[in-house]
Amino acid sequence: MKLVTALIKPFKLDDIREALTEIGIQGMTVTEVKGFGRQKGHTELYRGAEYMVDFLPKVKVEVAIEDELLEKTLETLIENARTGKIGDGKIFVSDLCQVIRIRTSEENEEAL
Amino acid sequence: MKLVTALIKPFKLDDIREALTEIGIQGMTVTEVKGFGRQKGHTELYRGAEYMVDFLPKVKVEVAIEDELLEKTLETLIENARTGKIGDGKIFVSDLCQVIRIRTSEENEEAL
Amino acid sequence: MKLVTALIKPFKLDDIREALTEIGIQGMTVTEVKGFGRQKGHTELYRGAEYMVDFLPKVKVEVAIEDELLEKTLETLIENARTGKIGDGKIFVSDLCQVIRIRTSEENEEAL
Amino acid sequence: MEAITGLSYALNTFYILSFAVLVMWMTAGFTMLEAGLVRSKNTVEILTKNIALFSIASLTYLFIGYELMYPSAAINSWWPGLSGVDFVDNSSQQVATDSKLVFSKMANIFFQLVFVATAMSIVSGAVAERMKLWSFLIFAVILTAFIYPIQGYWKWGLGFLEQQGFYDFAGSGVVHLFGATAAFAGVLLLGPRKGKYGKKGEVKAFPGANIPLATLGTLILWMGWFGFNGGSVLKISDVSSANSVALVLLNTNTAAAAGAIGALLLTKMRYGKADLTMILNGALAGLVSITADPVSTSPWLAAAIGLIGGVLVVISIVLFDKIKVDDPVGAISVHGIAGIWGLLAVAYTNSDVTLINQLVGIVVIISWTFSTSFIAWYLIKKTIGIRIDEEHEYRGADIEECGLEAYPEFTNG
Amino acid sequence: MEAITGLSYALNTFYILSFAVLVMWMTAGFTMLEAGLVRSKNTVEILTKNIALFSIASLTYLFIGYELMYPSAAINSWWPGLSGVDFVDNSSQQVATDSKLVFSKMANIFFQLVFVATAMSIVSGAVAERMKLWSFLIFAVILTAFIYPIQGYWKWGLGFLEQQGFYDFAGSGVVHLFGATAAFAGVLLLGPRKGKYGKKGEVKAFPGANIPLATLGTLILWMGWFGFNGGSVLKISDVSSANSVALVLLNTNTAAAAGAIGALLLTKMRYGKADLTMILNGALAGLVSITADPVSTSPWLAAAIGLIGGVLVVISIVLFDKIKVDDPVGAISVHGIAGIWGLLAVAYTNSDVTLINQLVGIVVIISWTFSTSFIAWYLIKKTIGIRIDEEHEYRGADIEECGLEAYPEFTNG
Amino acid sequence: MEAITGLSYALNTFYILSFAVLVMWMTAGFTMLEAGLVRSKNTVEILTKNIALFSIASLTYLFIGYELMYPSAAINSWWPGLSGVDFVDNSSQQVATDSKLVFSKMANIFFQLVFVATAMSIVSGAVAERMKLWSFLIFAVILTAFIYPIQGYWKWGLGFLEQQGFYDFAGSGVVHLFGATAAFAGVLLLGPRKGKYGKKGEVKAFPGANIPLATLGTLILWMGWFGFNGGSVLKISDVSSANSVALVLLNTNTAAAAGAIGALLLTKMRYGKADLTMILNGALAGLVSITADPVSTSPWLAAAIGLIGGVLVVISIVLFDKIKVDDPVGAISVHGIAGIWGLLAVAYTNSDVTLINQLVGIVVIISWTFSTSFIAWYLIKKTIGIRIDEEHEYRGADIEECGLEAYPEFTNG
Ligand SMILES: Nc1ncnc2c1ncn2[C@@H]1O[C@H](COP(=O)(O)OP(=O)(O)O)[C@@H](O)[C@H]1O
Ligand SMILES: Nc1ncnc2c1ncn2[C@@H]1O[C@H](COP(=O)(O)OP(=O)(O)O)[C@@H](O)[C@H]1O
Ligand SMILES: Nc1ncnc2c1ncn2[C@@H]1O[C@H](COP(=O)(O)OP(=O)(O)O)[C@@H](O)[C@H]1O
Repeated sequence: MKLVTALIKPFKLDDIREALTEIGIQGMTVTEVKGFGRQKGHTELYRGAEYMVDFLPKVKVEVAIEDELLEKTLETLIENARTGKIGDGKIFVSDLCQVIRIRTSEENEEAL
Repeated sequence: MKLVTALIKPFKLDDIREALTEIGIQGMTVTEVKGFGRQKGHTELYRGAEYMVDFLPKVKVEVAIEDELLEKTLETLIENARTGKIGDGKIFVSDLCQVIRIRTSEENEEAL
Repeated sequence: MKLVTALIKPFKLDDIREALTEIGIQGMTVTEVKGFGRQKGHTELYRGAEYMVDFLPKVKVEVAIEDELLEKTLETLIENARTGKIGDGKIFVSDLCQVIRIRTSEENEEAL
Repeated sequence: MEAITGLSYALNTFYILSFAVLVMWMTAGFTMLEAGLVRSKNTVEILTKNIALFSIASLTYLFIGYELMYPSAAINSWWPGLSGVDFVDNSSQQVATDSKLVFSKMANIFFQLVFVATAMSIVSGAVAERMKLWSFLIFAVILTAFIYPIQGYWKWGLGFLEQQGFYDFAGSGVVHLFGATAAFAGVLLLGPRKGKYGKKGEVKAFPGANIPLATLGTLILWMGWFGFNGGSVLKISDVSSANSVALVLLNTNTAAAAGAIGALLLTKMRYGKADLTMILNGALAGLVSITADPVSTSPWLAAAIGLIGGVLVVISIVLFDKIKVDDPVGAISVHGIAGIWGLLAVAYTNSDVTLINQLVGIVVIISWTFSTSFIAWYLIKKTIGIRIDEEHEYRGADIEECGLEAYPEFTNG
Repeated sequence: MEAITGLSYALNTFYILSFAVLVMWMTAGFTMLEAGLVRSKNTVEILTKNIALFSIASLTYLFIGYELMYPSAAINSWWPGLSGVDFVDNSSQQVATDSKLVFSKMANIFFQLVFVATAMSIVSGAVAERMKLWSFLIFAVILTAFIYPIQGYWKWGLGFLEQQGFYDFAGSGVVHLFGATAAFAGVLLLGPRKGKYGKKGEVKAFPGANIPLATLGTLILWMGWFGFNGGSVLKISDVSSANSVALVLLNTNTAAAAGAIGALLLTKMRYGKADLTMILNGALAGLVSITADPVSTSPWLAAAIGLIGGVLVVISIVLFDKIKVDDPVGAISVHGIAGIWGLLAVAYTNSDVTLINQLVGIVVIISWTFSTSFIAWYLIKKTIGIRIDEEHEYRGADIEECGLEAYPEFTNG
Repeated sequence: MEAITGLSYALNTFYILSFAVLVMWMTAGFTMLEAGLVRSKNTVEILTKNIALFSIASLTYLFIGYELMYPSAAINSWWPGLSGVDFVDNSSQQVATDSKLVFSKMANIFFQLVFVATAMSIVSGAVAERMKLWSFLIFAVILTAFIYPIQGYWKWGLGFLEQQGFYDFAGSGVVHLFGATAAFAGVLLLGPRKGKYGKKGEVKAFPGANIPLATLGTLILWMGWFGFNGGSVLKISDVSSANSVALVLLNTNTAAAAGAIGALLLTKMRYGKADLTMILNGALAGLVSITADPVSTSPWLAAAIGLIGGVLVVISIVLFDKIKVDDPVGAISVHGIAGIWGLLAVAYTNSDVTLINQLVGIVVIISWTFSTSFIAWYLIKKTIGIRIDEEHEYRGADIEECGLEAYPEFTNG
C-alpha cells in the first residue's frame, strides 16, 4: 500500500476531493500547512518593516491507497491540482507497511 | 523503527495519550486535521445554500517507536480510540530509516 | 529520495529556513503541531482546576531531498535547532518512492 | 413652571433611555463573555441563544411581563393578576399635575425590559455546551413572561417583599440571584458536560476558546452596569438625585475594580498565577455585590464589598466544581453567591435595613425561582428533552443545532 | 425664561450629540459584521475599507455634502446648488428669538454626517472579497460628497420629495434603500466571487470566518440604531417630544427582536436548523423596516413590521443567490428589501401617508441612486478597474491590497 | 430659579457621567487594540494587565490621587500636599449659592479617574510581550497614585503650569504625552523583544495576532474620545457651552478621520500598500493631536492638525524602530509625538497661547515624568526585575504569568 501526499493550492481542494471520490477513493486526510518552494514568497511591509512572507498557505492531502490505484491517483491529482502557474505543488509517494481500521480492526487492503 | 500514524476522534486524545504513556511511549506529535472517510460528512445549510461538510475534525497522532513495541502500540491505540461507531479512524504504519534527538545527537533506538 | 521530518521549537523556524536554503534546499513544508516528549509539559490551573498542559507547541518541518543531501541536511537541522535545553525536538528520516512536481509532471530528483 | 416640569421630565426620560441603552448593551457583554468561555464547537449555539433570548425577552416582557410586574390593578400583594397592557404614555397635563410622573412610561417599559434580558442571560452561560437550543428558548419564554415578573412584582411592583422591608436597590436579588437560581435548577437537571469530572473525581479543565472575547464581554458588562445601577435611581433632575446617580456610578466602578483586585490577589496567592478568567469573574462579582445598595454606601465601603465579592466568587467557583455542579462560565457563583453577599451586606451598611428582612427576601426569591424553574425545566425535560445527545455533544452543539461553525476555517479539535 | 430656553437648547444638543455618538458606533458594527462574514483571507481589506470609508465620509460630507443637503439658499426643489459651508453656530440671541433653533448646528452636522457613513457602510459589505480597495474608496468619495446629499436634500433638506408627501422618518429610504441600491449597481458590474456559483448552477456556501465577530457587529448595530432612530426625533425637551423618543426606542427594539424571531422560526421550519447569520440579518431587517416610522406605530405594529421584515430578508437572500447576485453579507436584502417593506408599511400604519407617495419616493430614490452609482462604478471600472485579479482573489485581497493577514499566526486555507 | 439651577446642575452632572462612561469604555479600546497587536502567546497577559491597571487606577486615584491632584489646601503651586479625601457632595444650598458648582463632585471624581486609567493604558502597550506582570502592576500603583496626579495638579489642579499659561484643553500633554513618556522610560530599561532586531540591524516584523480586534479597539477609542474631549468642556447647560461641546465632538471626529487618511495616503505612497495597523495608529494620532485644543479651532484646522498627526505618526514609528526602541503597538509615537505636535499646534491656532508657554509645558511634563518613571522602573528592575526570562519570552508570557492561552484550541506557533 502507498501513502500519497500532495501539497496543493488551497482553493483546489474541493475539485480534488470530488475527483478522487469519483475514482473510488474512500478516504483522505487534509492538513493546513505553509509551504516554501520555487514559488519563493514575497516581501511584505508591516508597520514600515519589510518582511519576507516566505511561507504560503498550502493544503496537504494524504491518501492511503492500494498499489493498483497509484497511477490513477497520481493522474487525478495532477490533473486537478494543476493551474500551470508556479506554486502548483508537489506529490510525494511512500510505502505503508500496515493499515488498520480502528472500528473493526480490519487490516490492510480491507481497511482502505 | 516504525512510525505509527493514527487518525482519531478528537475527544479520544486524552485517553490515548495516557494509555500510550502507560505502555512506555515517551513521545508523540499531534496535528489537527480534517478527515474524510466512510463517515461521509453531511449536508449543512449556510444562508440558505446547501453545502457538504465533507471533512470532519480529526486528530492525527504520530508515534515513532522501536519495532518491538509495534504490536502493543497498535493494540493500545485500537482499544482506546474505538467507540464502535463510524468515523473511529485509521492507523497507518510506515518504516523509519533514522531517528535523531536534536539536543544530544543520539540516534535511532536511543533517540526514542 | 528521503523525507526528513524535523520537530522543532517554533522560534527556531526562521533560522532553519535560512540555513536550509543556504545549503541548496529549494522547498519545505511546515505544519503547526503539538508535541509531547521528554519535555513533559506541566501543570496549569484554569479556574481553580489543575490540568496538564501535556502538549507543547512545536513546528514540523518536512523536506524532501535527494539521498546525497541527507547528511548535510541533518547536520544543518541539528545545528540550527539545538538550544541544548530539553524539548529541542527530533528528526525522523523515511524513504520516498516517488516525487512529482504538479506543474510540470517532472519526477523524482528533477522534481525536488 | 410648566416649562420646567416638562424639561425635568425630558431630562429624566433621556437619562432613563440612555442608561437603558447601556443595559441593552450588556446583552453583547454576556454574549461575548459566554462565547469566549465555551469551547469553539459550541460557540455558534451560545451566540444564537443569546441573540434569541434577548429577542424573546423583548417581546414577552413587553406584551405580558411588564403588566404582570407593574399591574394597573393588583389582586393582592402576592398575586398581580393579569390585565391588558396599554401603551399610552403620560400626557402633558398628567405630568403637570402628578409630581410622581417624572419620566415617560415607554422609557420605563424599555428600562424594565432590558433588566429581564439580563436575568435570562445569566442562565444561558450556566447551561452552556450541553443544553438543547429549543428547550432553552421555551424556558426563556416562561421565565421572562411569568417567573421573573411575578417576583419582580413582589419587590419593585410594590408587592409584599417591598412592604415587608426587603431592600434591593438595583437587583442583586431580583435580577442576579434570581437568574442564578433559575440557572442552578437547570444545571441540576442537566448534569455536567461529558468528561468534565474524571473517573477518580478529578475536575478537568475545559479552557474557553477565545479569551480576548471573554475579556471584551466583561468590559462591556462593566460599562453597561453603569446604566443598570445608575438608571435605578429613576430620577436625576435635581441636585440630590444627580448626586445620587453620580455616587452610584462611582461606587459601581469602585466595587468592580475591587472585585477584580480581590480575585487577582487570591488566585496569585493560592495558585501562583493570575487567572484571568477568575479576575473577570471577580470584577463581575464586585458589580453584583454592590448592586444591592450602591447609593447609600461610601466609596470605602463599596471597595470593601466588591473586594469580598471578588474573593468569594473564586472560592465559590472551586467549591461548585468540587460538588460537580458544572457551570462553564461561573454564572451561579458570580450572580448567586455574590448576589446573596451583596444583599446581606446592606444590613450592615444601611441602617434602615435589617438582616432578617434581607434573609426573608433571599429565601423568598430562591424558593419561588427554584421551584418554578425546576418544574418548568422538568416538564421540558420529560417532553422534548433538555440535553443534546452524547454524539453531538462530542461533535459540538454548533453543527447539530445551527449547521455552522464559529471559526469554520480553523482546524479545531 | 431665557435660562429655560438655553437649558432646553443644551438638553437637545446633548441628546443629539449622544445619539450621534451611538450612530458613529454603528461603524464598528458594520466593520465587525462584515469582518466576521467574509473569509479570513479578505478580512484586513474589509477592515481597511470600513475605517477608510468612515474617514472619507467624515471629511467629504463635512466640507461638501452637508451644505449640498441643507443648502442655505437652494436653487430649486430638485437642485440644491453648492454654496460655501460655514461653521458658525447659533448665538444665544438667535436661540432666544428663533424658536426653531432647538439645538446646536454643529451637533446637527455631526449627526447628519454619521448617517452618510452608515449608507456607505452598506455598500462595503455587498462588494466584499473581490473589489479593489482604491476603486471602492474613490466611489466612497463620490457617494458621500454628491450622490447621497442630493437625494438627501430632496427629502430631509425639504426638497421635492418632502413637498410631495413622501414619508421616511429616519431613513429606511434615504439611507438604507439608498445604500442598498448603490451596492446593487456595484455588484452587477462586479460579478460574483470566483467559485460562488458552480458549473451546474448550484450555490456554494462560503462560510464567514469569525461568527462571534459577526454577532458582536449585529449587537453593536442594534445598540447604535437607538441613536439612529431616537435621534431623528430631533428634539427631546418637552413632554411630548420626550415621549416620542421613548416610543421610538421601544419600537426600534421591538422590531429588531421580532425580526430576529421571524428569521429564527423561518430557518428552523424551512431548513431544520437555526441559521445564526440569517437571524442576525433578520434582526437588522427588523431595524431597517421600522426605521421608516418608529414614532407613530404602536409596539404591536412594530412587532408585526419587524417580524415580516425578518421573514422577507431570509427569502430575499435566497432569491438573490438564485439569480446569482452575490452579496456576501446580505446587505442588499437587509437594507434594500426591508427598506422598501418599511416604507410601504407606513402607508398602512400612518393615516397621513399614502401608498402612492411612498411608491414615488421609492422609485425616485432607486432611479437616482442606481443610475448615478452605476455610472460612477462604470467609469471607475473602465479606468482603473474595480475587480482584483483572479490570482489575488484566490490568494485573498489582504496580502495584495494591505500586505497583512488578519490572523497571521493561524494556518488558514 | 432654584429649580433651574438644580436642573442645570442635573444636566451637567448627567453629561459628565455619560461622557465619563465613554472614557471608561476606552479601556476596552486599549485592551482590544493591544490584544490584537501582540502575538497570541502574549495575549492573555496583556488582557490581564489592562483589566488590572484599570482596577488599580480606579482605587489608587480615588483614594489618593484625586486629592493630590485637586487638593483642598495646596501647599504651593508645585506641591499639592496630601490631605485626606472626603466623599461629601455639593449640597443643594451650596449649589444655589456658589455658581461655580455646576455639577456633582462625585461625577468629577469619576471623570478624572477614568483619565488616569487612559494614561496608564498607554504604558501597557509599549512594554508588551516582555515585561513581567507584577512589575508592571507595581508601576501602575506608583504612576496612578503619585506621578500622574502631581503633574496633573500643576496644570488642571491650577498649579504653576496653569498659572504660567500652558494650554492643554483635554490632555494631549497631561495624559497622552505623559503616558508616552512613562512608557518610553520603561522601554529604555526593558530593551526590545528577543529577535525584533536582527544581527545585521534589520527590523523584523512581528505581526499582531488578531487584526480585527485591533480595529475594534481603535473604533472603541474613537468613540470613547468623544467623551474624553467632549467632557472636558465641563459644562453644557447653556447655549454657548452646548455649542462648545458640539464643536469639540465635530473637531474630534474630523481630526481622527484626517489622521486615518493621512496614514492611508502615506503608507500607500511610500510602501505601495494600505497598512491597516498604521491607519489605525493614524486615526489615534489625529485624536491625540486635536486633544490639546478641540474647542477653539475650526473644522478646517482640525482636519489639518489631524492629517499632520497621522503622517507624523507613521514616520515616527519607523524612526523609533530604526533606533531600536521597540514599541509593539506604537504607543510612544501615537501619544508622545502626536501629543507634542498637538500642543505646539495650539500656539498657531489659538491666539491666547504662546509657543514658549507650550514648550515650557512640554519640557516640564517630559522631565518630571521621565525622571520619576525612570527611577520607579529602575528600582523595580533592581529588586524584582522587570523582564520575563528568555525561555518564557519564547514560549510566551501567557503560560508563565497567567497559566492560560488566549486561543487554547488553535495550534499556534
Ligand atoms: N523539497 C520539498 N520538501 C517538502 N515540501 C516541498 C518541497 N518542495 C516543495 N514543497 C512543497 O510544495 C509546495 C509547492 O512547491 P513549489 O516549488 O512552489 O511548486 P512548483 O515548483 O511546482 O511551482 C511548497 O509550498 C511546499 O509546501
Ligand atoms: N484512505 C485514507 N487515506 C487517508 N486517510 C484516511 C483514509 N481513510 C480514512 N482516513 C482518515 O481516517 C478517518 C476516519 O475514517 P472513516 O473511514 O470515517 O472511519 P471508519 O471507516 O473506520 O468508520 C477519516 O476522517 C480520515 O481522516
Ligand atoms: N516517539 C516520538 N514520536 C513522535 N514524536 C516525538 C517522539 N518523541 C518526541 N517527539 C516530538 O519531538 C518533540 C521534542 O521531543 P522531546 O523528547 O521533548 O525532546 P528532547 O528529548 O530531545 O529534549 C516532542 O514535542 C514531539 O513533538
